[in-house]
Amino acid sequence: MITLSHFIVLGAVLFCIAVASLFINRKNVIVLLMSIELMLLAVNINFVAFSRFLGDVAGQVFVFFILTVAAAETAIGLAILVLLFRNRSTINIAQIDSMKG
Amino acid sequence: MELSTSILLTIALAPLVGCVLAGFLGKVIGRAGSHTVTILGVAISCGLSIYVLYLLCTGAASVYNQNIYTWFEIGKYTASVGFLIDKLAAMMMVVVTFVSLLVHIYTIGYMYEDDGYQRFFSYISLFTFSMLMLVMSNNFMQLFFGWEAVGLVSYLLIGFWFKRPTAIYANLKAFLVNRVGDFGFLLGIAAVLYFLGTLDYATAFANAPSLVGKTLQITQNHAWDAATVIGILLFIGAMGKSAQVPLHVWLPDSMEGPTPISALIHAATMVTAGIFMVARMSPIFELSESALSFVMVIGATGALFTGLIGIVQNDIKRVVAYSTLSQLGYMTVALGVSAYAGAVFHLMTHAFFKALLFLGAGSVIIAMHHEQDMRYMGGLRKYMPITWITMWVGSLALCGVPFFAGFYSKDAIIEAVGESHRWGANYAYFCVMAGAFVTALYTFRQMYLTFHGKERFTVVENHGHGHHVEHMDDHGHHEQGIMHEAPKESPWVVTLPLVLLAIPSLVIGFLAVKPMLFGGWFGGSIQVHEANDVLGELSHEFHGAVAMALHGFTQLPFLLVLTAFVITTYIYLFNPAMADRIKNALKPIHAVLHHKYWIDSIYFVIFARGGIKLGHALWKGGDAAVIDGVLVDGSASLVQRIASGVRRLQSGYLYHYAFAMILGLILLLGGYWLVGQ
Amino acid sequence: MIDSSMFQLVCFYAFAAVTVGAALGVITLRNTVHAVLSLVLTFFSTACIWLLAEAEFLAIALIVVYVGAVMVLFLFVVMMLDIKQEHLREGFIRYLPVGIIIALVMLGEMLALIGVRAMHMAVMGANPATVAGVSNTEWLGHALYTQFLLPFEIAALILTVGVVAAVALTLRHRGGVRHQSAAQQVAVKPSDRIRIVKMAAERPAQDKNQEPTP
Amino acid sequence: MFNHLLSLLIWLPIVGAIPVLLAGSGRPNVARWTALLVAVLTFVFSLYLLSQYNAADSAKQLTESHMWIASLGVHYSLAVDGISIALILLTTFVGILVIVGAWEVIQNNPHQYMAAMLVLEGLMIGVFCATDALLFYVFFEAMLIPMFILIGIWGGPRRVYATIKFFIYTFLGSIFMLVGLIYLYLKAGTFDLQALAALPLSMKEQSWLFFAFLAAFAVKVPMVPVHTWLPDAHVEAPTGGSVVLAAVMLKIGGYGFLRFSLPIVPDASEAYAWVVIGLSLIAVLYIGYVALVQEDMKKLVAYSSVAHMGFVTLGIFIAFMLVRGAGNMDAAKLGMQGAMVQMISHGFVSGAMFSCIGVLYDRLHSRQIKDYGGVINVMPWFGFFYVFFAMANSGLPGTSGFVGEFQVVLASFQANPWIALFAAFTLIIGAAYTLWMVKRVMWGDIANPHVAEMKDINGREVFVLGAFAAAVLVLGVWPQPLIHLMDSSVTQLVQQLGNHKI
Repeated sequence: MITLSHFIVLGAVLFCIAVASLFINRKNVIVLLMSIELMLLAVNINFVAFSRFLGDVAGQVFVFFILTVAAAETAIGLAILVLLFRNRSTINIAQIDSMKG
Repeated sequence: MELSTSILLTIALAPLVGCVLAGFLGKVIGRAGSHTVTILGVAISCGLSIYVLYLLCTGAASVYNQNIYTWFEIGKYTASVGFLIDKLAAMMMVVVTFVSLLVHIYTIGYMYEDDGYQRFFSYISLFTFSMLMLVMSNNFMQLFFGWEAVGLVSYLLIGFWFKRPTAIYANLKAFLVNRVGDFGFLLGIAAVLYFLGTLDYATAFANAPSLVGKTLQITQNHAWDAATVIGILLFIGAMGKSAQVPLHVWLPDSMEGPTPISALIHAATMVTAGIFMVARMSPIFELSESALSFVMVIGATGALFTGLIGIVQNDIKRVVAYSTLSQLGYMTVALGVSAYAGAVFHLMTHAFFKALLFLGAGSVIIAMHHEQDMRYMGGLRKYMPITWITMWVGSLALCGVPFFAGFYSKDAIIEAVGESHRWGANYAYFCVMAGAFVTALYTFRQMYLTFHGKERFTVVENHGHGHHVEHMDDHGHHEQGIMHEAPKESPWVVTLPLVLLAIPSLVIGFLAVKPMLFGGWFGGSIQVHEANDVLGELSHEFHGAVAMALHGFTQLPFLLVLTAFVITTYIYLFNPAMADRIKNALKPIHAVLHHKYWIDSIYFVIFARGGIKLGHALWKGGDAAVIDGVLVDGSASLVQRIASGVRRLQSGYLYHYAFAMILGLILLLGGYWLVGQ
Repeated sequence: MIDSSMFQLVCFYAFAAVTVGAALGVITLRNTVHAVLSLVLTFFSTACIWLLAEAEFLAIALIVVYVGAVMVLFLFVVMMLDIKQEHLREGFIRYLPVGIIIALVMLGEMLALIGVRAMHMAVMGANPATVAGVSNTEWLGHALYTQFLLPFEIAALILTVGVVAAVALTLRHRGGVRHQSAAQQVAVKPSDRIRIVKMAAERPAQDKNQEPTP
Repeated sequence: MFNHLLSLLIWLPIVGAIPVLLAGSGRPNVARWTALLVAVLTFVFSLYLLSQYNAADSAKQLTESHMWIASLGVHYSLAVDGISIALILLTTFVGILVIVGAWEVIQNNPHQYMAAMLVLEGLMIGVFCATDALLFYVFFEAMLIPMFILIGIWGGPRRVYATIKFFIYTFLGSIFMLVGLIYLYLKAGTFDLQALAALPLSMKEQSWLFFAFLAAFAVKVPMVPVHTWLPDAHVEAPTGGSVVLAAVMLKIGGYGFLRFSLPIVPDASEAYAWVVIGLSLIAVLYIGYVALVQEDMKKLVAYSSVAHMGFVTLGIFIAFMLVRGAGNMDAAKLGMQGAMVQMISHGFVSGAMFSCIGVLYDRLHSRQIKDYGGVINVMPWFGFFYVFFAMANSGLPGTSGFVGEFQVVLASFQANPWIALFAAFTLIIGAAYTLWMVKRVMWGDIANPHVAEMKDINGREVFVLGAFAAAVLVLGVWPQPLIHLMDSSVTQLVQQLGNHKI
C-alpha cells in the first residue's frame, strides 16, 4: 500500500542526491544544471503526492507551472552556458569569479 | 534757544561728504578737487563747531540732547543715534575740527608727492566724521560706533603706505591692541545696560546713584561692586584707545603712518577719546573709589615709564610719540583723582601743542627728505626758522613752562594729585612729578639734537639725477646722513598750520584756565563727588592766571624742568660726547629702556606666536586629528574595514554561494527539528 | 494472489529504485552524455511513479516536455560544446565524502522533520478526479483555465520570453558572411540604385600640372 | 493680487529652471539671461511679499494649506512670519547676486549651473515657508541635491570627498530629525507645527527629541564639533555655491532651532541650553584660533562663519536663561533679535567675503594666502570692497556684522557676565584672523608677477560686491526696519518659551 511517506521519502532522497551533486560536481556547469532539474523534480514529486492525498488540484497545477518555468530556465541557462563557452572556451566554474567582491 | 539739529548734522556730515567725494571720485575731481572738498567740509564743520561753542558759552543755547533716529528698539531696550551737545562736547568738537582743518591744510604740503593724495584726504575726513560722531554722541552705542570707526581710520592711516612691511605690521598691531580695549569697553556697555537698563547717557547718569550697593556675582563667593565693574571695564576701553599701560604698545609703532596722521589721530584727537569718555562717564566713575584708583595708578605708571623710553629714542617722531604716551598718562591720572576738568583741559592744550610738535617734526622730516633719525640732523634752525620757533613754543608748552598752555593744565594736574587722598595717590604724585623732569629731559634733547649743535648730515650735490627723485615709497633706500640738497623751510601750507597751532599753544591755557578748571564751566557734564573735588580745593588758592604762572616759577615742577634744561644744554650743546658716556655707564638701564621693558617682545611671543601656535594645535589636533581623523574619516574607514573583511566572503565562486545556502538550509532544518523536539 | 495495492507498492519500489539509481548516475557518470541520458531515465521513471499517483497528465507532460524537449536541448548543448572532461572532474573524489555527509545529514533532518512514521498512516484516498467523475486531464484543465487562468497566461508569457531571450543571447552575427536581406530588397529606393554625378568638362592637358587632382 | 504668493515664490525659480535647462549648453547667454530674469522676478515677488506682510501682527500670515498625503495627514501648508520673510528676502537677494556672480565665471554647462541655483533658491524659500513638519523636512533634504550637484560638478579638485562629506554629515543629522518627527506624528497624529507646539510631552520625550533636532540643526549651523564639513565644502565649492551655502543654507540650521527646538521641546531646550551655549562659546574661541592659522582664504572664511554662527545659537539659547532664569523678556528678545540680525548679516557678509575670494580666484586660480600679497596695488577698487567686508566680518560698528554681535553680547551679559566675556572675545580674535588675512593678501608690495598682472574688478563684479556692500552698510547703520519686521514674531516666540509643557 503506497502511503504519502513513500513519495516524500523519494522526494527527499532525490533532493539530497542533487545537493550532494552540488559538491562533487562543483566544476561542471552542465551537471549542476542537471542537479537543479533533479531538485525541481524532487519538489514536483512532493507536490503531486500532496495533491493526490489532499485531493487539491492546486498541487498539480503548480507542478505544471514549475515544469513550464523550469523549461524556460533551462533554455536560458543553456543559452548562457553557450555564450560562456563561446567567450571563455570553458565551462569550468572555478574560472568564473567576476562576482568576487 | 535750542541748538538746531540741522547745524549739528551739518557739522557731523560735512566731513563725511568730503570723504566720499574725495574717496570715490578722487580720480575725477583730481588732487586739487579732493583737497578742496575735504577742506571745505572740515572748514564748515569747524566754523559751525565754533559757532555752537560760542552759543553755549554765551548761554545763548541750552544743552542739546536729542535722538536723530532709532537704531534699534527691542522691548524696553533702545539704542538711538543722537547728539548730546554740551560744553564738553562742543569743546571737543572745536578741538577736533580745528586741528583736523589745520592738518588738512598741512597735508597739501606734506603729501604733495604722494600717489595716494586723494585717498589720504578721504581718510582724514572720514576720521573727522568718526571722531565727531564719538564726541557728539548721546548714547553708548553711538559712542562705540565712533570709538571703533576712529580705530578703523587709524588702521587705514597707519597702513597708508601699505607697501612698507613695518606699516602694515603696525596697523594690524594697533587695531588688535585697540580691540583688546574695545573688548572691555563692550563688556562695560553691556554692564551699563544690565545695571542701568539703558544705553542713553542722560538716563544712565540720572540712574547712576542707583548703582550704589548693587553687586555683580562674579563667582560663587565673590560679588563685585557694580560701579567698580562698570568703571574698570569702560576704562579698559580707554586704555586701548588712549594707549595706557599695558595696552600702549601700538602707539609708538603707529608712527609708521604719515606725520599729519600722527599729529591728528595719534596725538591730538583719537588717543584722547579715552580721556573724553571717562570724563563723560564721570557720574559713574565717581561712585567707585576702586575704579578711580585703578585709573590713577595705570595713568601714573604710563606717565613716568613711557616718558623714560622717550629719552633713548632717536627717531624724531617716536620721541614725540612717547611723550604723547606720557601726557596721556597725565590726563589719566587727572581722571583718577577726579580732576576731570583738569584732564579735559590738559587734553585740549595737549591737542594744540602736541599737534604742533608733530607737524613741526613732519616739517623737519620733509626738509630732511624723510630722514627721521635725529642722529643725522642738527643745526637745522638756520635752515627752517619758522619750524624752529614754533617747535620751541610747543616744547616749552609740553614741559610746562609757566605762561605756556601746558603749564596751566599740567600744573593743575600735579597739584590735584597732591591734593588727592585716594589709594595710590602718593605713588601717582611721585610719578607725575618725576614725569615732569623726564618730559623736559627728552623734549630738550630732541630740540637740541634736531635744531642745534653741529650738522650731522652732509650735502652731496647730485647732478646726475633729478632732484625730486625721492619718492614717498623709497625713502628708506637712501643712505643715512647723505643729503642731495640742503634742507630748506617748508612751504606755507606747512608752516601756516604750525603758526596757527603755536598761537593757542601759547595762550589757550592762560585764557581758559579760569573758566575751565575752576569756573565750573562744564556745568552738569562733569559731575564730581563733593569729597573728591580736588579742583574745588585748588580753586581756593587760585588768584588768576598770571598769579598762578608766577607762583609756578617757584614750584618744584618748574625747578625740575630747569634742572633738566641745564643738564641737556650741557650735554647736547657743550659736551656731545658725554651722552654716549652716560649711555655706556648706564648700559643695563639703557637696555631696558631701549627694549621698551621688553613688553612688545613679550606680547609678540605670547599673543601673536602663542596664538598662532595654539591655533595650529587646535586645528591639527582638534579639527584634523580628532574630529575629522577619528570621528568623521575614522567612522568611514571603520565601515570600510568591516566591509573589506566581509568582502572576502564574496569569493565569486558559485559553489561557495551554493555551499552557504545549503549550510543555511541545514541549519534551518536543524533548528526546526530542535524546536520540534 | 497479489492484490492491486500490493502490486502498486511493488511497482513503486521498483520505479523508485530506478529513479534513485538513475539520479545517482546523473551525478557520478564521467561522461556528460551518459549523465544526461541517465537524467532522462530519472525523469521517465518518475513519470511512472506519477502514474501510480494517478497524475496521468503530468506524467505524460513530464515525458513530452522534459524528455522530449529539455533533455534533447541538454544533449544538444553537451554534444555541441567541445568540453574537456578531465579537469571538470577535478576534486570529485576529494569532495565526495563531504557531499555524501551533507546529503545524509540533510536527508536525516528532512525525514525527521517530515515525521515519516506519522505519515505512514496517510493512505492514498480516492482519486479526486474520479470522485468528480472526470479524467485527471479534465480535472486539471478545468482548474487551469478557470481558477489559475492568469498564472497560466503568465507562465506562457514567461516561456515566450525565455525563448526570445535564449535566441537573443546566442544569436551571433558573423562577419564576412554574405547573405540576402529580404527587408532591404523590398525597401529599396531609386536613389540607392542609381547616382547621377555632375562633372566638370574635361580640361586641357596642360592644366594638369598646375591643378592637382581635386 | 496673488492668493498663492508663497507657492509662487517657491515654484517660480524651480519651474523657471526648466527653460534655463532647455536653453542648453549651446546657448549659454539665453540660459544666463533667463536665469537672471527668473531670479529678479523672484526678488520682486519677495518684495511684494514684504509689502503684503503686516509686521504688527505676530500670527503667521499668507497661509496656504492643501492636503498633500492624506493617509499621513501631511499638508502642503505654507505661511510666513517676520523671521521667515527676512530670510526669504535674504535668499532672493543672494539669488540674484550668485547668478550675476557666475555670469562668465562658469563656462562649463552654465545652463545647468544656473538651473541648479534656481532650484536651490526655490527649495530654500520652501524651507522658510513650510509650516508642516514633513513638508519642511522634504524641502530641507531636497536642498541637499542641487548643492550636492553644484559642488560635485563645478567644484575644486577634492570635490568628491567634500560632497560626500557634506552630504553624509547633513543627512546623518537630519535622519535623527526624521525619527523625531515620526515619533511626534505618532503621538499627535499630525505634522502641523502649530499642533506640535501645543503637544504636551514629558521631559524624557523632550530630551530625546531635543537631541534629535540638535543633531539635525547643529550640523547645518554648523556647531562645534560637527562643523568640519563646512571648510571642506566651501573650499571645493564654486564661488556661487559657497555664497549660497554660507549666506542662506547655514541659516536654515538656526531657523530650525527657532521653529522646532524652541516651541516643540521648550523644557528640554531649557535644560540643555547650557550644552548649546557652551558649544557656541567654544565655536567663538576654538574656531577663532583655528581660523587664525588657515592658509586657504576660503577655509578661513568658512571657519569664521562657524564662529559667527556661534553667536546665532548663543543668542537663541541665551533667551532661555533670560526668560526662565531671570524672567527678563526684553533681554531675551534682545538676544533673539541679535541672533536673527546676525543670521541676516552673516548672510551678507560671508556671501560678500566668498564673492571676493571668488574674484581673486578667477584671476589667479589660487586660494592660498601665500600666493597673494599687495593686491591693492593692482586692484584698488577691489581692495576697498575687500577691506570693507573684512571689517564687517570683524564686527565693525556701522556694518551689519556689529549689530547682531552687539545685541547678543548685551543680552548674554544679562544672563551671565562670563558668557558675555567669552562671547566678546570675538572682537579680538575675529579681528585678528580677518585682518591678518587682509594684511597678507591686500597690503604689502606686489608679491609676485602673477599678482602684478591682475586686473581690477569689472562692472559685473562691482555690481555684485556693491550690492552686498550696500546691504551690509544699510543694515549696519539702520537695523531698526529689520528689527521691526521681526519684532512681533520674536515677541511671540519668546512668550512661547515661557510656557512649560510638562
